[in-house]
Amino acid sequence: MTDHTIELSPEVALAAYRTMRTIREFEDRIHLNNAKGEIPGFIHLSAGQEASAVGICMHLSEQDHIASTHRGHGHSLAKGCDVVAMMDEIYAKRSGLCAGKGGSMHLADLSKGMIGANGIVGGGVPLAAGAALKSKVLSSDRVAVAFFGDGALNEGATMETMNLAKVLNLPIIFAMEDNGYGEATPSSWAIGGDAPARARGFGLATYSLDGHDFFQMYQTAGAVIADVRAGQGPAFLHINLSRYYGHFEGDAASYRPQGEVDRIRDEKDCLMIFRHKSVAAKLVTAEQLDQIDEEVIRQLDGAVEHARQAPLPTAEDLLTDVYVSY
Amino acid sequence: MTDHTIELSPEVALAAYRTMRTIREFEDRIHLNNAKGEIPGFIHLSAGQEASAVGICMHLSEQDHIASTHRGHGHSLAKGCDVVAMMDEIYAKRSGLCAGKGGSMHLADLSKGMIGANGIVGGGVPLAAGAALKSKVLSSDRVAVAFFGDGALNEGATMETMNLAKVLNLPIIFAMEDNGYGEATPSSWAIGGDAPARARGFGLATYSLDGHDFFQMYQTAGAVIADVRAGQGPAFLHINLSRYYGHFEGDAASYRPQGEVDRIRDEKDCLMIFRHKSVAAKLVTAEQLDQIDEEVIRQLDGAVEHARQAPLPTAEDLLTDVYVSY
Amino acid sequence: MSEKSFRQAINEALSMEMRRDPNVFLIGEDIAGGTGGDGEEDAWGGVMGVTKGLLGEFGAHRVIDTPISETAYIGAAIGAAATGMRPVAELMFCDFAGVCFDQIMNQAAKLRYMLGGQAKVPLVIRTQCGGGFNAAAQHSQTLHGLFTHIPGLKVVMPSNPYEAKGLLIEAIRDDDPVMYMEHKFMYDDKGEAPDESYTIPLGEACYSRDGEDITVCSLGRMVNLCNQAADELQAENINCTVIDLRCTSPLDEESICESIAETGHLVVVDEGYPRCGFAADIAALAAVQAQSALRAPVKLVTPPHTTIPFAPALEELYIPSVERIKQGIREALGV
Amino acid sequence: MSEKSFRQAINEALSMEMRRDPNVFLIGEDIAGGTGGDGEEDAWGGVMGVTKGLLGEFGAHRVIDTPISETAYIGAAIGAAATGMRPVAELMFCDFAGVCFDQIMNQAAKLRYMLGGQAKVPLVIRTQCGGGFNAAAQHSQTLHGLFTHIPGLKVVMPSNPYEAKGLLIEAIRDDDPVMYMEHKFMYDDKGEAPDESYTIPLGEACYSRDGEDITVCSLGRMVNLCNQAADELQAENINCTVIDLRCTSPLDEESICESIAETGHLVVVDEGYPRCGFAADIAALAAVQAQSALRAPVKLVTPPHTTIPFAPALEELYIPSVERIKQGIREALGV
Ligand SMILES: Cc1ncc(C[n+]2csc(CCOP(=O)(O)OP(=O)(O)O)c2C)c(N)n1
Ligand SMILES: Cc1ncc(C[n+]2csc(CCOP(=O)(O)OP(=O)(O)O)c2C)c(N)n1
Ligand SMILES: [Mg+2]
Ligand SMILES: [Mg+2]
Repeated sequence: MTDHTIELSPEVALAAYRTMRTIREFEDRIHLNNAKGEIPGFIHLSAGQEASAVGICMHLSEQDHIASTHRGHGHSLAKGCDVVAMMDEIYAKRSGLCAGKGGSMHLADLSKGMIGANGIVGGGVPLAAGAALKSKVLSSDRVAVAFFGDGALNEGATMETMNLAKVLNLPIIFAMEDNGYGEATPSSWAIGGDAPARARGFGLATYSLDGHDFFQMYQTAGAVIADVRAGQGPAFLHINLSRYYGHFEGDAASYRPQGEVDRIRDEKDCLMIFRHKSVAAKLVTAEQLDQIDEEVIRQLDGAVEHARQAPLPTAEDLLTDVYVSY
Repeated sequence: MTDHTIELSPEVALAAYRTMRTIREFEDRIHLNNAKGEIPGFIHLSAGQEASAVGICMHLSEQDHIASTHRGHGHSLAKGCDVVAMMDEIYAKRSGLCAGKGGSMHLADLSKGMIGANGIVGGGVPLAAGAALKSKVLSSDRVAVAFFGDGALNEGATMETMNLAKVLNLPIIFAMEDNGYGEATPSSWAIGGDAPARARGFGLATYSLDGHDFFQMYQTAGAVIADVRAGQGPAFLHINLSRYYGHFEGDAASYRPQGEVDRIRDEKDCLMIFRHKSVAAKLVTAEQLDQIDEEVIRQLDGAVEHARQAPLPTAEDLLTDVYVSY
Repeated sequence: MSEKSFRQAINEALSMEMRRDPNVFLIGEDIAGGTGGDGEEDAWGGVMGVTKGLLGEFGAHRVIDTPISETAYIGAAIGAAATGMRPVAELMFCDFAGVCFDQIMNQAAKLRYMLGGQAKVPLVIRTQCGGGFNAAAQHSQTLHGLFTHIPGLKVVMPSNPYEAKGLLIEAIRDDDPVMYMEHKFMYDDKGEAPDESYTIPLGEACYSRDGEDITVCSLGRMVNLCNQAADELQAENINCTVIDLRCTSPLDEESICESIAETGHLVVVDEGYPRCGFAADIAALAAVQAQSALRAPVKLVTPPHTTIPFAPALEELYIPSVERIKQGIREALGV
Repeated sequence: MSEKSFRQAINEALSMEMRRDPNVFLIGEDIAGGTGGDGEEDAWGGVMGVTKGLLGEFGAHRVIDTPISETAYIGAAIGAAATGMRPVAELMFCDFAGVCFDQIMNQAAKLRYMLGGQAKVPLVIRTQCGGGFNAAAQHSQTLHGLFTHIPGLKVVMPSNPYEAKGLLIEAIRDDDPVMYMEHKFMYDDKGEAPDESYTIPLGEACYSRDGEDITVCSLGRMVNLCNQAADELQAENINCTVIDLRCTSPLDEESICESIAETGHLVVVDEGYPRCGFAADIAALAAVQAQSALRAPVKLVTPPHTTIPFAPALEELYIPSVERIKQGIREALGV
């Protein structure tokens, strides 16, 4: 494996670390505060998966679109959604990113090119193809990324879209985040054949990536996105990574072998690997990273406090925004 | 390519020819009589594709199941459905195979293991998996065959089922009949990657076949079905063949290059190839085949006449068989 | 103004809007037909020839054939709409809503609300409905009831070429997702319609005929049968108001209730399934908002709670006919 | 007889029928949970723990986990049913009907009719419905309206553990496809139910309470809210008949109409969408079959024609509450 560390500027590296760290802190807070009963609804945390979201989204502008999944906090943050507005949303407040109407599973900010988390497995994949289709119809150089999980690979929506994208030569990247499980079911069991072979069977340019390593993610995603942007057709990234918490908050994850998560946290944590590699390569200093850690903690303190205090939606809100006009 | 002719007994060969010839005559009659305005509804003819249906179904018993498509006459006949009852059905008569309620697109005879033609592209594929699932749950050695077209390969239903079958190790054969077109659209364009690669991507044992050649179809299908029956897991057949008539009756098929069908009829017709090979190998005589031709013509004369005379469904029939009990 | 077929009216609406707005594009299966092949291009223009000729004028970038993958391309149309385009997707038969219903029900319809009003989804899904072609259970349904059920969708069903053109142009310009349902039996129907562009607002019914004895509500192809029934009933001294609702959602509740207030009698004629269907929806409206005006039970003329049969002999009995409509009106009036 | 939770009642029905009939099997996503992995087997027993323990007794051949492919495994269940099995498929949330609606609407529901009565499809699809968990727009729907619309389907919605067990056993033995809808808010509800096997016929409503002033119809979780409302309204001297319909299809029209004949007033309470929904269906029944008995407008207590919001503050307003039901009853009575 080549060393990807060196091709990055310190500024980019620090920005990447900050976003990854923000996601981690965001998820950890929600985990804690959900346990305290502060947070309503179904919550799926992406802690552990940060390097994928950030390594990909750093190559996108606000005019490039992504579609996400039920596990969408990390993608949203990586695509530039506002931390405070996101927290407000998850706390079901009127000032939330979606005015309190969507919650964790429907986070979105179209002005940032984030089409949405999605409660339907595979449901966001065709939507991302739609953004790519826009780019094709208007002959622009915008690209779209469809994030989805290993479980979602087996949904018709995902597979149909892989084919459609190939046939129409859409500028889309299929970013399959294989965290080893779809709910309680291992991806190694649920995927017939294997994911890269399947993607290649659709004629997609296919890459396998270690999603624990930001530098590999960043470098490869950058090259792939540049190809797709240049009109070379859709691509597929098979990203191996790990989730730390249960499938949803409340899941004891007893279907995982004992110690699995601890081992991954110890050996493969993406923040830890980032720190080791970037400091060892003298790209950044440990102090710089420590400082970011502290800033992020303060930022999240503020976001949680804001979310707690923010006003609730009101009765009128119930009926608005079903239609533009009716 | 090995010569498959010799491994067949004359009895089997004659039976195969009779069924293929019956399908052809059946389709030609419907083509003619539909043009005369005798036949209601949407009609899709499979003339040209006979060798696939027969080469596969000859290896199945009545306890093995098949599911078919909108283009289902050939599969139905090959699976043992009654010619007269089928014709009655297509003529919308009460004595029809489905009491006049289904028509060409919904032909079925469960007592023969024929689950049904289907008006929904890809819709029958999961149903065939259901028959295979029954076999698995009951630990029997029954198999199921899902017939579907090249167009149907791109439906989520088909692809999900390919994966499910692999994961659950279902005794099912995916028989993809690639006649080059899904409606007006070439399969070479509509399938990203190619069909065998896609099937292999799901981990399916995959075979490419020339569906114009009965002997190849018969031999390979026999071996594959035996494997599946023995519990070796699902298989995929990519069958290249040709349809002679339009997508539906009424389609002028101007999307096909001029002369394409004539060339295929002249060079690759499955009945013609059968005759050449089987007579050349002295498996059967030309006279035997001629006699079958005549018998089939008489049989179809009778079937059409029966269908013309048969009584219509009556008002009470409208409301029956929605439910078993209600 | 000139005589046009229903098919032509739709084709005109599409081409006019495509000329006017570069963000409008078409996507569907064989809406050109022949893409990627060696034969004729634009060989079909859709299975009913409705989009024929548009490929020539607008090119393959805006008249987009797809593989047979409704979830993917309807979903892509939704995504394109949410990011600023105005796609018109063709779902060949509304029966195929089954294979892409998640995208219609859970994505297109809900996106705006879930996103707290950030998104709009200016998408039109053109789709065929209706029986009469002996196309059997999976190609003959009229599923406006399903679509009307889902908050977030608008549902349009024109009854003639004039409405077809004006409602489609309006639907394309509308900022919400619209299910636009074309009755497959009507494509060759002729009628007068302006040659220039015009719109008919969504949610405004039209009084197709005025009469003081009874209110007959319907939409789409059934309106024409209702008018014929009303014609014939004049000989029996029965004078009907026939309301062409044009849209099921938004629904012109006011016109319905006003008319009931005048006539005191309501018949609803609809080709959809009866249970939790559109006819029941209108009957419920009457029971809730106009009960005091009703002088007799509401009468629904719909198919039975039955799958659609293939045989012409049965399908004729299945679909509401002029005769059954007349009978329904007589029963509602107790004559 | 013993006290059971709603969850237990369902689990018992499943295990009893599986013991009784080797053709009964279960299929769905994580209905065991952990299949093919290195951790605990049967780790979930379904996302709500309803099928927990069945893997142990019946084995992986009859408690079948699947990939996330609803069309494939629901379709496979249909195919298995058509060829002689009695599958019980779990569709985790009824909202996911969108991704497999073709198999439900065009295959399961229509197979028997299209095949002229040759086939039967003795399939049960167990699925969760309902709000109250702040699970937002795509995990909170109550889509019995959609299913009721489709001829060929039966639709069951139990309101307590006793009904849950008896109706599920009946549904499994029934020869038609049944949508069995479990309200996700009720799994921990407790109630008395026999320990042995018993059945409750489909299509028979039950009078949950008798009162002469007004008929209140509902089913599923809403029945309990209606009863509470009725309790509280006694203090205002309002006596309600509360009808627990149990099934939407077949529907016990007779009980509804009889009760309306006695009370002259109808309120329908339902958690589904209002347009072309189940409440409208019952109101239509009243307008068509019981209009002369109605002494006042029918009142529907349903959510608004609106996508389901996430925020608890909004969802509380969205779902019919005891307060809104009481208000609806008062309005229907003009008090
Ligand atoms: C169509 C559909 N089926 C099932 C579910 C329930 N569900 C939610 S998340 C999930 C697992 C998804 O697995 P994967 O795609 O690997 O994503 P991950 O949760 O691992 O991020 C399932 C089955 C759903 N939301 N939508
Ligand atoms: C879900 C669905 N989409 C579209 C159609 C319309 N349709 C009927 S047949 C057909 C083409 C199918 O092509 P293929 O699978 O190659 O089968 P062939 O007609 O060539 O036998 C299409 C698009 C349909 N019946 N169902
Ligand atoms: Mg996963
Ligand atoms: Mg084909």
